[in-house]
Amino acid sequence: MSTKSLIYVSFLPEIILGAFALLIMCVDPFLKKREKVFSTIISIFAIVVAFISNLLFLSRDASLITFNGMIYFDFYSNLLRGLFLLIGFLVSLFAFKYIEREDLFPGEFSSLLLFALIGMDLMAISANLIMTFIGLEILSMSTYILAGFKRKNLKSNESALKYFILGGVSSAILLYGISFLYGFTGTLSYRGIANVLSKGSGFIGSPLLFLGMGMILVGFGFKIALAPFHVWTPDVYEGAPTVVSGFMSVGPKAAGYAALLRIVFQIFPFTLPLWRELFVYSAILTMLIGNLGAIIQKNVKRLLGYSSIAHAGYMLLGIIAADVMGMSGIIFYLFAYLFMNLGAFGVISIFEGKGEKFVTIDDYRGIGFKYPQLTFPLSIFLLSLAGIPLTAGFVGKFVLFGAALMENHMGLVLIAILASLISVYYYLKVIVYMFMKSPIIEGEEIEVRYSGVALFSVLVCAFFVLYLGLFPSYLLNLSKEAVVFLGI
Amino acid sequence: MEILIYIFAILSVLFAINMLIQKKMINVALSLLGCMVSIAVLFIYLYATFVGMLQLIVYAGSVMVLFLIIITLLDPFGKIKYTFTSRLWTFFVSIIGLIFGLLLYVIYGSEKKVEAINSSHFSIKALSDRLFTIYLLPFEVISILILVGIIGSIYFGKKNLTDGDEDENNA
Amino acid sequence: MKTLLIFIPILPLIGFLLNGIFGRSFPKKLVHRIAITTTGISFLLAVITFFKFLSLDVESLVFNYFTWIKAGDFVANFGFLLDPLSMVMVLVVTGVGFLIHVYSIGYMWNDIGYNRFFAYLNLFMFSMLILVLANNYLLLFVGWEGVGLCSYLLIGFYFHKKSASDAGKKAFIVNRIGDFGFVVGLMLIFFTFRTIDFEKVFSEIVNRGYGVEAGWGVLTVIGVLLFIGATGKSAQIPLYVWLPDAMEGPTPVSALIHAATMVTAGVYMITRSNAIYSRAPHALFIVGLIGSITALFAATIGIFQRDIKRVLAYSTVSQLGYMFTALGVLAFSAGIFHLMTHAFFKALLFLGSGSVILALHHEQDMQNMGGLKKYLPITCWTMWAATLAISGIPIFAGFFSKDEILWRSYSTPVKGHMIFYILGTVAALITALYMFRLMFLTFHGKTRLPEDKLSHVHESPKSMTGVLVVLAILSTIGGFVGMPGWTKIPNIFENFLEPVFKFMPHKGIVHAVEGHSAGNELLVTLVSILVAGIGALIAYIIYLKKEVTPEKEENLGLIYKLIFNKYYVDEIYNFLVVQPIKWFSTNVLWKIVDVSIIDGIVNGYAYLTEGLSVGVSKIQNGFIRSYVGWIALGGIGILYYILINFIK
Amino acid sequence: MKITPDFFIYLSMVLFSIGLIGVLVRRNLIVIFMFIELMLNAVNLSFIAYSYKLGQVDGQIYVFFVMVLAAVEVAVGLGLIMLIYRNKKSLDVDEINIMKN
Repeated sequence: MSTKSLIYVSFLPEIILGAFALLIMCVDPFLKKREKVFSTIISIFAIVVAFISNLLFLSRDASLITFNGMIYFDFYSNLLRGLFLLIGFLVSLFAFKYIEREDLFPGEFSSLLLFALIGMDLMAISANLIMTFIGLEILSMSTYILAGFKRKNLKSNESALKYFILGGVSSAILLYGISFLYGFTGTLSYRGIANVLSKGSGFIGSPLLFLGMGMILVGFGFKIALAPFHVWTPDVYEGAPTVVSGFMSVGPKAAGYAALLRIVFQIFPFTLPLWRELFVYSAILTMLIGNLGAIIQKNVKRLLGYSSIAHAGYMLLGIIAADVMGMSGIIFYLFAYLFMNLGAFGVISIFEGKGEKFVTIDDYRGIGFKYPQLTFPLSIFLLSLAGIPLTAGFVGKFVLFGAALMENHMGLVLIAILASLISVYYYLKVIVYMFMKSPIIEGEEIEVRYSGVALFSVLVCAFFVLYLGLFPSYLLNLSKEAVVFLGI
Repeated sequence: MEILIYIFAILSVLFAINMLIQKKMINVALSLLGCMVSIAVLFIYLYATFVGMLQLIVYAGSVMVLFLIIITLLDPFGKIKYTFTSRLWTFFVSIIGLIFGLLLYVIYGSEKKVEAINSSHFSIKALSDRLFTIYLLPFEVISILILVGIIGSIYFGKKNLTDGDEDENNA
Repeated sequence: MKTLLIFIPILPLIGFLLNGIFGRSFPKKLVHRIAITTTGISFLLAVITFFKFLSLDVESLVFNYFTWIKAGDFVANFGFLLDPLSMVMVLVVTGVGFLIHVYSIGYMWNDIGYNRFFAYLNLFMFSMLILVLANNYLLLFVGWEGVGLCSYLLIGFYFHKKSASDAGKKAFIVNRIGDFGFVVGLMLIFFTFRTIDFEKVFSEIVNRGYGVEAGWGVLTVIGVLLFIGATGKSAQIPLYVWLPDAMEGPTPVSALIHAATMVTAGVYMITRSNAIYSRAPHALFIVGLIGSITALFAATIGIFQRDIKRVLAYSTVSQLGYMFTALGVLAFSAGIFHLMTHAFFKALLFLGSGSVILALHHEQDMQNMGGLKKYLPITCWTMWAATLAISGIPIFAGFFSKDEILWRSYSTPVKGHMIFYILGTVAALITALYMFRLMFLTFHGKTRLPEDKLSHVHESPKSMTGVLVVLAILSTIGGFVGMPGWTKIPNIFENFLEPVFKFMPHKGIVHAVEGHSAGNELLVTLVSILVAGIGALIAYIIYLKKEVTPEKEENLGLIYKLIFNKYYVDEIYNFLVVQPIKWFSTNVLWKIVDVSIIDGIVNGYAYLTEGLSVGVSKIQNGFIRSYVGWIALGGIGILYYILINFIK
Repeated sequence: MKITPDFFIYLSMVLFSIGLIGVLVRRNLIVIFMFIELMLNAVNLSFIAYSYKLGQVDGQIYVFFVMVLAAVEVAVGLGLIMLIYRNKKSLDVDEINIMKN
């Protein structure tokens, strides 16, 4: 392959996504109300095509930097891109019926989703901080709009506003950090910064560098909801349209981790001890706050919001371990989390009914055996989130905790185990309500309407949760191959 | 010349502080405008002529106009509430102090050396050379951000709030 | 054989899936046919495997089905370990499980959650079989969590009862504490040995030359941590509180899960880890001490309970204590032996009590029973077999296993073995006392049931009594596989289990008994028989001769009334011994220690976490500006942390 | 005598801190957005000052991107504010507080 074509190949999935997003924007205004579904179909098609192109042009053994040093073309990019596309695919499937039920606009939704995917991709593949930042902003901006997608709904408005203001502040802090880093090294390309840092021996004590690093940590900590930058999570998840909450809980988090891994290991491998110490404290806080906060929640979406904070904390253990096992554990966990959390949000989006009426745990009383095709998968998702064996969540947690343990973080692992044991309580509570409580007024269980597409995607998620729980080796191997490119 | 820059620097801070204490939205907006213009002057002094101009056009021109439109649309002269209690004040002043002290320390400790400045490094030609070679991809990609912004502002700003009714050309 | 073995757990899983997903639309007959066929075939397969295993004449077989997790240098296989220990466990689980499935047809017939019940029961079988067949700690943990999960589901089965869901919650919280210990122990094993395969861990211990640890070495810590897990699952002090409450579940569940199988998981796990425990005397001492104290403590609480199932529940806790006592004196095979016989007679006792409860239309208070022998003859006589077995009356199964434990704790020279022996013997007396009390109050004497109710009492259906009879036969003859040493008949059971203990450092201790004379052993046996006889006699005098009913027990005036009676000796005895014990049992042990202190601690944990939860959610006050403040403060905190620690 | 770049960085710090404090203390939504703009402006100043100090033009290009971001943020943000004002008839950020705990 010539260099020139390589440049485009490395960026092909994003080009495809962008082109189809534009196509949707052009086509959508001319569609009649009941033909609007067509936009969603286009977006699903776009994601599938992008996925195929990603598969066709894999870079399994070479790490190239293309586009004048802006983009990494390596297996890590490929794998993470695959993850993001999978997220987009499942979200679109869930959104299919949801948008129709809530009377929203499929055209805007699909194109924003595609743009958000582009932003996520950029975060994972970029080789330059400014590029990463642009990716982050594209993702954030699309998510702000998606969070406020139900325009008449006050909760949705509030959710978007909270996310927007806090996101604006945190990205200003992130940018300020980037500017310090620029001032210190004179470049923003990952490799360039790493070179400068590896040359200068006196950099370790340099305040400017650490200031920049700290501020970058704030920015990414906000995106992946690490304590103490997690405060927005429960409110925003509760208010946003359910499908969007599902997307927010997996998408930006995965992208944030993808970028953070690159940043930590490709820019700052020399300052790992510092990162590690900060991460240890943050991980402890994150896991405890997430799990403790979830215990008394009544709203299922809010509960999952808190739980997503906790999961961000578990994944941090992989970075703290900073070895192949920990890194591949993070990527594995991102996949596992994608299926279990998105699946859970998917089922919630089905159960809540028009106008998101049924979202408290009490509404789940006694529906267990009435809709086994939905409650069984939901139970699987929740058990997996709780880390019960034979599910993907268990394997992921085990690998992450094991990796941290191997690197002698005994106390941290103890806290992590304790936190995840606490978490079983509130996940199981939902299951208990479904299977073991009768509705407050007899016969008042919620009536559920769902489409075949939604059921299909729920079952797909459930299948993968179990599959990854039983046969995780293949994905773990892939993740290992991918993280090798981070130069651990 | 340098005196002028110092004056503008002080002006920008004064405008910023004024933003904190003004009671009317319109006054806050005007202070922001003043602050931005002062900063633009500083940009030009630092050989960032192009960016300084952009600052004037993009910020002072369009962004501020947007703000002003919104303010006039909503409640232009109504007074807005503060939550300045003495406790809050101490809290924020201490935050200011903390940030400031830290940054002061950091910058003070950093290298003082300034590269030999050659103003030709900062020419518009040099800038566009880099922008359209190395930074071509970000330059292209940021258009997506603008696109997202357009979709967002139209979507939120659309008058018709009855979501999903028969209004067909409302993308 | 490899494929044969995998089907043993898979079949119940299939049953669960069928009944769980489609059960609502199935007719009742189909539901139980599915459940029973799957478990029945699984039992048959277990028997076939057993004979094949015997014919192969090997110590153990490992079947790896596939590589489960492989990350870094960590490998966990999905594999089964077939050795005498897991063989015994599989037979007990599938056998007793099958019988209880059959029994449940009759017992649960009129229950609305029929399919749900069988689905859970099958899921439980699956998890338990995974637990006992696993060839590594991680897979064992899979089963461990699985049985716990089914247990909560089944305790809270009658969910419209508040007490039932509370009990489920309590079981859950308590087991979390235990699991914490277990998981940390597991992590520590992984950390120390870089593997979690049983055989690899144990041979690593041997290869690295770990000797018997004098102080608190790594093996001791692992041992203690795993034991914390075991106390949770096997209901030992202080984590036993959930078990008596677990009686809120349907009776067959109490029989299967809370008596015969799941609660023995801890015993199994420690026996499996014998290579670790035999090198960790401190851990072993803790196991034995907790076990023997639990045996006595729970038995004492059991004396004056009025609810028939609660008596049996405390009795289970007490008998589990015996098993741990056995482990504590390195008599692993005796522990497993008692586990097996206990599975027979305790399942029988629970199922028998279930039969009584069903006959009396869900009456569990023994105050309202008595004289039921006439109406429930099969139930009565089968339960007598179990009672004699649990009390340790010769020729019944429990006699051999309990006697073995007492003899070992008398003779094995490990730390504290005499304490264990004395506690165990006293507990044996009390065991006989409360069991005979239960029988007398339920089946003998004058009936305290009103006439109109009495006319409705009739024996349970054939499917239930049949199971009772089978279990009664097992409880009677089940002990002959492990004859005591003085009879000079080889102990088949112990010889069979021998290969399991090949990683122990000192083969000698297991056979330390041989150092003692057969006469000593006979003496210990006689003492335990005598003790059981005394217990039975006391029960006979008080409850049959004097016709003391639970209500009278409650009545303080009882003492004065009895003083005017003619049996002075009895009265003085009653006054000096029975009443203080009763007072101690109900007021101190049950009301203060059990209900207040231990329950209080458990509830305290719950309150603490909820309190913390409220605290955490206070941060989330909904104000955007305060959120910005948190982010700013967090950022400043990070920057200052860096400044202080990293900038020279 | 040229002014040293460090002076501008101090200045940017001051502006950034004022921006952050503005977000914290002001209750009007539009004003809060203005303060976010102020923070971004401070970042720009810092970029330019460093670009001057390093003798590189790259810093100015970054500023260019930041400006686009700022403009987009204002556009979307003001749209959102309009929406909220229409739904809620209020611009007070402390009244936007349905979801908590």
